[in-house]
Amino acid sequence: MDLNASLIISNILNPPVLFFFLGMTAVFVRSDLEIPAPVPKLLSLYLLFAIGFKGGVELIKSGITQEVVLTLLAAISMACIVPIYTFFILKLKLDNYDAAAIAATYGSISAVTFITASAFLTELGIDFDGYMVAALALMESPAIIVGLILVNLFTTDGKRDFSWSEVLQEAFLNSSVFLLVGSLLIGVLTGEHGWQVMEPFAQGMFYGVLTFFLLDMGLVAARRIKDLQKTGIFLIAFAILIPIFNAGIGLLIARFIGMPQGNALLFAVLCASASYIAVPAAMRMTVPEANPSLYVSTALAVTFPFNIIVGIPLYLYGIELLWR
Amino acid sequence: MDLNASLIISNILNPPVLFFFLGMTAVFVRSDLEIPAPVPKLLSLYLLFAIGFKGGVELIKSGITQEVVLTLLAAISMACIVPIYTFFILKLKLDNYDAAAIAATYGSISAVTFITASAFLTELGIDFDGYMVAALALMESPAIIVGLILVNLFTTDGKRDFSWSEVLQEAFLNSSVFLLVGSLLIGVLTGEHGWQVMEPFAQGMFYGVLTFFLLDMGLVAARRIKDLQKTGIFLIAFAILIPIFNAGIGLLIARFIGMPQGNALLFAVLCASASYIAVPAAMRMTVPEANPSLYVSTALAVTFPFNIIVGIPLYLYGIELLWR
Amino acid sequence: MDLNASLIISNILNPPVLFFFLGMTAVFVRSDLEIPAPVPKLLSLYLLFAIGFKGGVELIKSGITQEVVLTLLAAISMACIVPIYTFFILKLKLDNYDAAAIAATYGSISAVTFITASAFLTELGIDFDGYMVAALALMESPAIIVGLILVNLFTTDGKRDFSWSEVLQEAFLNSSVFLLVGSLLIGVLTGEHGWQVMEPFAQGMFYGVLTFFLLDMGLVAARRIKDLQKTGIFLIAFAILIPIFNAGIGLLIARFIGMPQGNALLFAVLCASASYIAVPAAMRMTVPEANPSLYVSTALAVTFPFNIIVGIPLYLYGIELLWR
Amino acid sequence: MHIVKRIEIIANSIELGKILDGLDKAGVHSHAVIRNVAGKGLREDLDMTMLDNVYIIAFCMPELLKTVVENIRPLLNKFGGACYISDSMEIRSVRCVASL
Amino acid sequence: MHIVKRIEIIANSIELGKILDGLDKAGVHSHAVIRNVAGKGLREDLDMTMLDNVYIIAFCMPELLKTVVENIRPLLNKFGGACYISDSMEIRSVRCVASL
Amino acid sequence: MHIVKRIEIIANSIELGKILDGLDKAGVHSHAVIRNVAGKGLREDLDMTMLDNVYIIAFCMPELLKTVVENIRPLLNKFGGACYISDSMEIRSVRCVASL
Ligand SMILES: Nc1ncnc2c1ncn2[C@@H]1O[C@H](COP(=O)(O)O)[C@@H](O)[C@H]1O
Ligand SMILES: Nc1ncnc2c1ncn2[C@@H]1O[C@H](COP(=O)(O)O)[C@@H](O)[C@H]1O
Ligand SMILES: Nc1ncnc2c1ncn2[C@@H]1O[C@H](COP(=O)(O)O)[C@@H](O)[C@H]1O
Ligand code: NA
Ligand code: NA
Ligand code: NA
Repeated sequence: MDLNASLIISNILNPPVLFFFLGMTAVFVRSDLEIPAPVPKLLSLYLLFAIGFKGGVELIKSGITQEVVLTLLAAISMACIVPIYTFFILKLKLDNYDAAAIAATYGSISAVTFITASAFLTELGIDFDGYMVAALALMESPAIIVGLILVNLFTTDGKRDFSWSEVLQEAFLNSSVFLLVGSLLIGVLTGEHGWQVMEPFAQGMFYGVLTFFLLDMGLVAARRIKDLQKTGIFLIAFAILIPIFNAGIGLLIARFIGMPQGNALLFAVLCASASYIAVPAAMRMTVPEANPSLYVSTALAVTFPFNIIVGIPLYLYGIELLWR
Repeated sequence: MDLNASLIISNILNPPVLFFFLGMTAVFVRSDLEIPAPVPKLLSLYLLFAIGFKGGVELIKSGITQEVVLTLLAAISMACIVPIYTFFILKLKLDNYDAAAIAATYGSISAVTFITASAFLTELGIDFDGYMVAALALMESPAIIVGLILVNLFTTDGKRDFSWSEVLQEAFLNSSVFLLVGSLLIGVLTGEHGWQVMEPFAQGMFYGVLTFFLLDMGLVAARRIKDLQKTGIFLIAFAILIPIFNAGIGLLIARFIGMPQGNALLFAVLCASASYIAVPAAMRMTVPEANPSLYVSTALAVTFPFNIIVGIPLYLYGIELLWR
Repeated sequence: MDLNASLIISNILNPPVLFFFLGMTAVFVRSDLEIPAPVPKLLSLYLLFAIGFKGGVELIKSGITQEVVLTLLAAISMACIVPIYTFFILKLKLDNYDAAAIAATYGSISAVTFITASAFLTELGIDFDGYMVAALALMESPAIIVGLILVNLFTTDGKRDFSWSEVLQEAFLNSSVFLLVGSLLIGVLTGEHGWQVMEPFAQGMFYGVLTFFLLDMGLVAARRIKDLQKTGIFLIAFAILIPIFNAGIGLLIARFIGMPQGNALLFAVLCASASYIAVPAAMRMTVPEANPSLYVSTALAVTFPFNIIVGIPLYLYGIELLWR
Repeated sequence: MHIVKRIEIIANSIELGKILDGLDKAGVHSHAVIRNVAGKGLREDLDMTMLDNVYIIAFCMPELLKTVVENIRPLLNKFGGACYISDSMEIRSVRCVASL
Repeated sequence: MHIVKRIEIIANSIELGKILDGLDKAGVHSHAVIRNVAGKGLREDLDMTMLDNVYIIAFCMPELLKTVVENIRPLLNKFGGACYISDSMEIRSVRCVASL
Repeated sequence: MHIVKRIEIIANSIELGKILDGLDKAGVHSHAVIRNVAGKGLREDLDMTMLDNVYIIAFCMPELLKTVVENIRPLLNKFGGACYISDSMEIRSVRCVASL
């Protein structure tokens, strides 16, 4: 556990994570610090663009190998399987609607957690491949579909005749997925040449923008914490244990298909993280019976901070044990 | 034509142009991607500042030579002549008000097209001079005045007693012209010394900000495309052919006064581009009889994309033929 | 005085100061140039973050020496003493409420003036220490408390029973102080290692962002200038002479405790500058009898431009005389 | 001056396109949209830093009101959102530069 | 449709938290907030580039009005700010995806 | 509480200065301005990403209304824009920290 603790500390002593704490502190001491709208939106557009573009440039360098295909298959599988077993765990305590919505939330991913993990790897000097961004993009949407299928199978209220075309549109063309995939493709098309002109913007600013964005996420997450009183101890425990469990499964798969360590960490983080933007929006539309405060608060105020602070170094420690 | 096609492709495979396409695609597939206000305004302020400041720094390095004076004279002349002959072409199909407003729009320039062309030149390693920014600034406003004179000459409604002082104010002190000229002067005053401290901001970010701005322009232009149904085929043909014609005349003048190739391309692009911000605002105020959807949609949804995608490499091809 | 004039000119020929002029000019010629909200807020958050973070990184490098402690003590002392003697000067012409509010304003500091001075020093190649940022943070709040004590001592309206806890909250946890101190602490915690990854953002952008922010400050200050008619000649003279006086005292103290020249300039600038954000907000809340237009206009439309344009080089000239 | 109805709609920005279409179909072709609106409604809300609300204002002829309500009400049921109607008076203005 | 009161408050953003608390305590749990509002009031104002106003809109049952006013009025006295009440009608909407 | 008129103006931001001057001359010295308002009016509009609208709200004494309308109407004719009047009630507040 020694190594683990030192990893946690070296993670915590990163500017992005510390600014996340600073944001939370601002809320707790009732400072009037805030990042005015629409700045957080702009920062998240930038982060998606930068990670997507860089991923594309690196994907074209590495090419589409068997390793790439295996990784992407693993990603899609996890995005489909996680919501299913999560659903049955949640059904122990919650009704079908809430269980399905939370399951979809945890089956999907949090891009910011992924980006924070990639910054952590860069700082430790551990390599990872550009195609992990493609895995990120592929894992965002399937859980929405799986969640809806679960609701349809396990509830019998007949009149749920929402339009699937609209749901698919929300799932695959929401702005995050669209910008990420678009930037990835443009990265693939322009390659090294495009990267050179974009580098000062797409790379130089990256760490700083992430820091500012996490400052805002700290403010947002802390404001959500009072909602946790209503969610109850079961969901709070769930929101900490299921990421560890999902990351564990992710690591085993990663080991099995022989991913390099950097990729394995990112994959584990994708499995462990939960969506607090795209999936909640889709669930609110399609499963209005579920209570949004349950799925948003757990994902945003528990799982997100947990992954950012403890999860990322913990999963890396797991890798050091497993890959030995 | 072989070379031309390869130029077009190398232009299209640039990140800024590809992100312009991405923006258009987002509208066509109905993604909810958007760059929230007031971010586009901030990006355009940055671009004007960066291009102006850099131009000023380079202007002071090169000094005011005969070449500079000739180029600026050519710029002013084209800004005055283009609206006149364009007016008579347009009168074939349109009434005097619409003809004058559209003529003024095409006599003025689009700074973003200019900036995209300059990024294209930088990438191809073709030099151009800082004083071209002065040409840009000089070509923005005259067409507004010429357009108003045309309306006054060709319509006889007597009571058009708007205040010239207000018009001149709008023409020469609107925020684009003001910031561009101001930054140019400050560049001249601070020279190389000022450039050194500003470089990471004014140069390093430039390409990335342009990319984001063109993403937004793609969104904006695509939303305008449905307006084209109302404009009719004459205006759409006009919006593609007149830029080529204007660029051709620009190139002949450039060749005649011996501009270097980089400057010639920028000059052609200035002649070919049409204003969709400053002039429409001024026309709406002074020629309210004209229909804004005609002049905004053609300039924004046809001429702008045409220049960005096909025009710039096409004019460069023309240069390669003429300068041989 | 020769040297002095050349310093003033080299200060004026800096991009940030010239863009401040450009902003003022835009208002005077009635251009519609504006930096849209909330961009100025974002820029100021960035500047506070950058200056705080860099200060923290340098503080940890230098360590907490006797020099540091002496400087910080001097800073706190000046923040407490300035409002007291300023109050008695102001009482000559104003009532107790206005005198106390203005005294608090001039006892506190303007972070932007400090930042501009630090950019000026960087350009001249004069070193200064990171702990000056700590001095900046320490000098922002005490004047608010002193101002309130003065009001309580010199007015006898009994019913002034505002909550001190709220006042202390406003004074020490307002977003500027909070972000500055937070960034400083994070800089201390992450040290050189954190600096490396943040540098392109925290250092590379710094000068450019400052330039844009001063452009906006020019717009804001110029719009305030018409308010000066109401303030009267006494306050205008006060707003120019008291900064020089305060800077003089600051320089004597700095010389006495042996500060290096760079630090001495920053200390003088802190003494000379007046708050136009934090203190006015606090005064409006706690001393509503005072007229905000008096303290905001003098600080923003007279003292701020004076310090930016003439003050900074003037105080540096003073240092060259005193430190000889 | 003549009497119009003010329609105010607060809704999630994802719905914006559909609401404007709904207004348009009901014959209300003019509107103004304010973005980046924060809010708290009856339902526990998504985080508004991420998914912001829009505030839509449209002034229309009283006789269009019924159709508007029929078009908008089902949309609001989806993501939540609120719609309010009140009375107002329009200052008619005919564009005419000459009169300036 | 039924009758509600529209409460409009324009105030300095520093006061926002307290005003929303005041509304909440008075039983008005829903609201919308528009930020970055510039303005000029009766009193000479701080510079609004730095300290912006917020515009708060809340629709509530008429019977809550008295408590709201009692809660809000003292807050506005502090930094300045204004509060206005008018009549409006609510279009009731029950969330129900099936009806889409 | 006493009765006031709410004036709402939606116009292009280029006109803002002149409209505020017009209000001021008519005796309406207080207002609030919301920027970055998107919109669609009767006339085909310029692109609102570039030239955004502003939404101006001013509450004033009923007797000032006539002058306001006379001052504002010609301005709206220029770039387009709309002006609406409705009734409201003001909650008078006297600034007084002691009562907090
Ligand atoms: N009574 C109300 N007054 C003001 N805004 C409201 C009201 N009800 C709902 N809203 C706004 O509409 C959004 C959606 O409301 P809801 O559907 O109740 O969650 C909220 O976030 C509020 O901004
Ligand atoms: N009559 C009014 N109409 C519109 N906005 C107002 C009015 N009175 C005050 N405000 C707004 O409320 C803020 C504070 O007002 P005051 O307390 O009068 O300084 C101002 O900055 C305005 O934006
Ligand atoms: N009936 C209306 N309801 C709401 N906003 C309007 C209305 N009419 C005009 N506007 C706004 O005022 C702006 C200018 O309108 P117009 O002069 O009709 O082009 C539009 O962009 C709209 O934002
Ligand atoms: Na997951
Ligand atoms: Na042209
Ligand atoms: Na001071």
